[in-house]
Amino acid sequence: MAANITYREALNQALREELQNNPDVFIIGEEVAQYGGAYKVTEGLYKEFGPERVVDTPISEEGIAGCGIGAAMLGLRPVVEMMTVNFTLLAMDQIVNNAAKLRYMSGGQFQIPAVIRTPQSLGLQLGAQHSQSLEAWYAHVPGLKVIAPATPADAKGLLKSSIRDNNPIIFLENEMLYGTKGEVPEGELFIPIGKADVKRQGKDITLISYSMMLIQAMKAADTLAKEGIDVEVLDLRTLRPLDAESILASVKKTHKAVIAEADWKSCGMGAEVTSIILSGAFDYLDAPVVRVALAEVPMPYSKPLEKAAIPTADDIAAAVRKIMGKG
Amino acid sequence: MAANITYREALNQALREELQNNPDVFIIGEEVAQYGGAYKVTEGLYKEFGPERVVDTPISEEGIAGCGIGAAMLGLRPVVEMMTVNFTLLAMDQIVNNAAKLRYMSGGQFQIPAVIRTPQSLGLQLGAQHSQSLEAWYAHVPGLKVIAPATPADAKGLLKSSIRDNNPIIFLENEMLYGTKGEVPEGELFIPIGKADVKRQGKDITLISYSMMLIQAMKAADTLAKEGIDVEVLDLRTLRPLDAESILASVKKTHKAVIAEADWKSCGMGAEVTSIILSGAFDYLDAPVVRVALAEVPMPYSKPLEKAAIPTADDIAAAVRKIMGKG
Amino acid sequence: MSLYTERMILSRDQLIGMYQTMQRIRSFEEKSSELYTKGKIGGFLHLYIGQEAVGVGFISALKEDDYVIGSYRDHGQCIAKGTSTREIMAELFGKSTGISRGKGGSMHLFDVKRGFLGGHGIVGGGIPVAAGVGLAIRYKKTDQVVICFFGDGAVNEGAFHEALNMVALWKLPVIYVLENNLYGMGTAAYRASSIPDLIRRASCYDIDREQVDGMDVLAVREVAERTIYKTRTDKEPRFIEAITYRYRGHSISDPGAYRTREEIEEWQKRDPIMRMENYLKENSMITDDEIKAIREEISAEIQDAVEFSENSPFPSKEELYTDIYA
Amino acid sequence: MSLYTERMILSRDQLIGMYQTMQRIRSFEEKSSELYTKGKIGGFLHLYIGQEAVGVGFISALKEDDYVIGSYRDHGQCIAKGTSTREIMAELFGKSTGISRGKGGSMHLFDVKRGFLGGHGIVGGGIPVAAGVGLAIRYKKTDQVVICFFGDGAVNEGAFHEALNMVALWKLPVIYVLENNLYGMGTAAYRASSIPDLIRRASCYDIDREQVDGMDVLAVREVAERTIYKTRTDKEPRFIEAITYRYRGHSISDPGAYRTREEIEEWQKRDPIMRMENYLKENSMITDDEIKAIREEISAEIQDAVEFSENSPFPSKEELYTDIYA
Ligand SMILES: Cc1ncc(C[n+]2csc(CCOP(=O)(O)OP(=O)(O)O)c2C)c(N)n1
Ligand SMILES: Cc1ncc(C[n+]2csc(CCOP(=O)(O)OP(=O)(O)O)c2C)c(N)n1
Ligand SMILES: [Mg+2]
Ligand SMILES: [Mg+2]
Repeated sequence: MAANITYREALNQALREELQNNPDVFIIGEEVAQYGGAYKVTEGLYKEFGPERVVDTPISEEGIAGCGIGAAMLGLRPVVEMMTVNFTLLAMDQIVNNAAKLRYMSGGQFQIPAVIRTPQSLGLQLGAQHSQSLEAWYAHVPGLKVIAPATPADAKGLLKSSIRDNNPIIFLENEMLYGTKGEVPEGELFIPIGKADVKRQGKDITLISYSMMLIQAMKAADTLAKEGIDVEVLDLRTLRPLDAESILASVKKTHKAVIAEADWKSCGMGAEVTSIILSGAFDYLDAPVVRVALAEVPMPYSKPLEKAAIPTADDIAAAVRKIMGKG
Repeated sequence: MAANITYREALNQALREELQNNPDVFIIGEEVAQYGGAYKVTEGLYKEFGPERVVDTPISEEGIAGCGIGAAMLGLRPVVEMMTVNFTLLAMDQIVNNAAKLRYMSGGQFQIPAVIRTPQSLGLQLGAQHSQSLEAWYAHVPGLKVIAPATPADAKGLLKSSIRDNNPIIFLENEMLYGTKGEVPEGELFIPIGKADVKRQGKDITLISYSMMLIQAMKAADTLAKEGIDVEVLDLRTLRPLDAESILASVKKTHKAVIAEADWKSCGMGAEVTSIILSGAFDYLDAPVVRVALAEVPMPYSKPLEKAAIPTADDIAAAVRKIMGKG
Repeated sequence: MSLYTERMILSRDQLIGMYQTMQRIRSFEEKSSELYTKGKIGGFLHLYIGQEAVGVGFISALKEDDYVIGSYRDHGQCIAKGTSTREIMAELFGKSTGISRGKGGSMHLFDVKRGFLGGHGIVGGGIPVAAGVGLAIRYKKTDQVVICFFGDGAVNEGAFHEALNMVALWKLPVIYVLENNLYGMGTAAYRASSIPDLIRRASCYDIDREQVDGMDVLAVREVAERTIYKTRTDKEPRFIEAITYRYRGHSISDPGAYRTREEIEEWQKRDPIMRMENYLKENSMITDDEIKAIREEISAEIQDAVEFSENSPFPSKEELYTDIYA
Repeated sequence: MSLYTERMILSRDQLIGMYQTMQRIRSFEEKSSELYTKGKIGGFLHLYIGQEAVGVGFISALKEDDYVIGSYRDHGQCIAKGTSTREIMAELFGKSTGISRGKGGSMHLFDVKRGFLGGHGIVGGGIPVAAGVGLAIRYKKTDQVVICFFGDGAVNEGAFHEALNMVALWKLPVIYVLENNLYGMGTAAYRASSIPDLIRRASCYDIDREQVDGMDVLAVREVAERTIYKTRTDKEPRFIEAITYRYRGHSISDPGAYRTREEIEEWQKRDPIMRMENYLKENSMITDDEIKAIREEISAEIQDAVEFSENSPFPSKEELYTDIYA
């Protein structure tokens, strides 16, 4: 049995099921309880589970992160909502210096089973301070795992796996995806962390993406199919650890790759994927790997400028055509 | 006329000269004044320039960064010392959301001529929270410039250029380098921001590095020379903007490249350099670009473990030999 | 109300000026709200409706070369500082004639010429910047001051604490104005702060502090005059808590289920514009005709701002890459 | 001194236990200092010498399953919580028998079995973690408490502010102990904080607070007993400022030019170990021979810890990659 539900509903289901499943799971963050979440992901949970399991906080990101970490040290399984990824900049010390390192520094005495859920977003005219993609930063840090689901099913299955995982996890949602729908199997659903997903089989070129850009990548693949270019689309889903095996398997088959990412190019996710391909499939590569990424600017507010900054399916298709010598 | 002075002295000279040169320049940070700087880089300046030009602060990194930014908005030229790069995690919001974006968000009304100087360090058994290299994070962010000098002359010349530059600059020093000596021309010395430096000409392979790893890279090149491998060593010096031109010119000549970096590999500087090479010199490449980087672990305290985590000249030489088919 | 004004010497022009500015802000905000619904304005939109007396009372007491820093709820303060409604509206439209050339948007208004230093989207983000501005003023030895506005939610950010300690320690000419509108998004202040009286937050830094009725522009102006005078003279920071209320949702997309219709109406009875209007009338400083004229004038001004914005061009694509580096 | 003890019922064994623990810490620190100079210990080394009464006074009043969080100046507190000097010394040597398997070092001691939760190298970094521990205690409905130690420099970090508001708002069983040793590195507290009396920092959160002479272990113990009892009972946070002094430099590499020899000597006259020794002697609870025996025993224990550390193996190379993920 499966239902056609939104990404937001899928997340909400995962949270509800995990709250039901384990009394050690609790939710903490700004506006998560009485308001139901700034983006309504936690809607209804406060009513169902009460103020101890779903905790509203002051606007104190560093404090909130610290609360999650401290609680996790004592064996609880906090799901910390940061209202948007932009505000995690204020919690960076707790996330990087504590969450990611406490286990190691203690010689393995602790585990930090904390999930930090937070939406990224682009394309909503929110301006520079509210339109950042920080996945590459988090993926840089050993001790963290980084997840970025693109579909409702992955959102549910990966969030449930994350809550059961014993490590600190940065769970990147996406405002642009909250309203998108998809088939989600009912009940227990676990997607393994660290496994990419071949979203579309193809033989001509590998198109690697994740989160909101995956939607554009799929669109581009559709368009290109009509032009006779058979694109394989790979959804990374987990950004740390990266599924190098799946990336390399695909590129060894197609000999070409494009990466579509919605973060800044320099030292971004695409740079890492490119480097993995180069070191693992150099002899198979028929063309340079191309990164289709965000314009390297603080995000402008003005609609046409913002549109120009964010890669589209057209941009991706153009990059593919160019590599295929059909540009 | 040149003098053989330490990296620390070179920085101190640059600060003194710029304080003398422009009354708008001032220094602010923890222990920079009466104590002379935790690493003695500002030694003597408080005595010479007084408490208004050299300002001690409380331990409040976010506040300190905000002070620098606010002062820069009014046209002053603050040189902010963050005691070590690790503590900049606490100032991340001010650095990324304000320093890097205020100019853009205001449509160019402001400039933020602030330099944030901070030492990185590895290899001193300082443990995980005090042994991070964050250059890739900063190099990811448009609106910032990122500098990482390896020699006393570059330290002086780049710091002077940075203080005269009208943009927010992350100036990464290195504790391991403070005591190293080198020839530094006396008086006015400006090294252009954004230009890499060929530290050693060679024809067989390009070895790209910066900051403390450059020392290891040069050692490796010496060793390899004796084995008949002629290594070209490129010091990036500026990490954002990266000097793609110099990187590509060298690789087009040698057809092979190794990057020696002291940050974590995933989404690190080497990933970006690799991607630049792949996209700009694919047809020239005879072998995959190899990244010699820090072990992807929170830095351990224990000496032998820490040693094993940090790349050495030997590791670099081994990587080069392998590519050259002599490993 | 006259209680306060007895201690101030304000001309009729000044009083009417304050009234006009509040009215201008109100009309601007109402129009923005309407245009947002029509899709002319995007992103987040946080309206100042209900809080006009705070921004106007304070900023009208400043000199032109003093500085103001606001949060994302910044239209009112930017208008009060003298930026034209044309430039602000065009910014909301994302047009190149906007005060931030369309690049900042509603949350990021800046006007360097008039000393408006943002427009900060991160809660509490402007608070340490204000400390830096205070430091620069002291450095330059001018007699300027900077006023930094923020909300009741912002007092729980670490940035608040660090900055308040610094301005108090260094005696910087910074006036922090807490606009306590009782809610930070959907969270009532008492659910976020361990003390009910937020003004006490200044006590552990030894900063001079005062509370004021933020729905009464003359009361605010009186406190503002005194505070600014003191800070300009002794260069020491001050902390003012203005009790106020926002009539609309947190941002335009907030349904506001966390408070009652009655509560809102209760506050609207104390509407700062209405009260000022009554005051002016009671003191025979204005006639109904004059009021009508002012309203029409402002209405025309806002209409003009909208047309100006409509007719202005979007920034050219090249502008995507300008203004990143100086 | 007896002033305080009258209100406590402490057995001779308990009193001598506290004396022993202080002595153990002192000896441990002196030996560490010596070994650092010999290159046996690396990194930063922050000694607790002079401050023993604070950690011992507080931690001796805790139950075994209560929690303690410290900063980088953590040896003394970890010893007081019951970790063996062998395990701590081996950690300083970077050996695999160390309490953190050699991976943490001096600044990152952890002992999960004994409730010692670090060992935090970032100034103020443990303060929000303590709030989380308090939250977890409340969640689990146990009657545990957590004590979090930090210095006078840490009170100016934003993290301090955010956490104190949270524990007060939510009424969490967290006891914050400010060890005011007058300096944060080279900066005297009055040069960093806008108020001289740091205990007032708790006032703007409405947290119960008290100051204590941190050079008098019995005074500390008395305040500790009372504070812990109250917090265990009413689950509310408390804030204690202990006035104390570190005899050595900030870390072992600090020459300490910011204070005078005389100042240090003045404080040493109030040495907590000496005072406790005098107290025990005056009250005929201990003889000179017993003191001698205790010292010798501790000296032997520390010597044994050093030998144990010397003889322990370094972690194997494979350990570089273990303990990253669970
Ligand atoms: C650091 C940070 N956290 C969260 C947010 C999301 N947010 C925007 S406004 C707001 C409420 C702020 O309330 P308050 O300070 O009282 O100001 P008001 O909106 O009432 O003017 C929140 C939580 C943000 N912008 N920045
Ligand atoms: C966030 C941060 N900033 C700066 C430092 C460097 N530092 C280490 S200890 C210290 C002084 C702290 O003083 P205090 O809190 O009084 O503790 P004490 O050392 O006196 O025990 C400083 C500045 C740090 N470790 N972390
Ligand atoms: Mg509010
Ligand atoms: Mg101290």
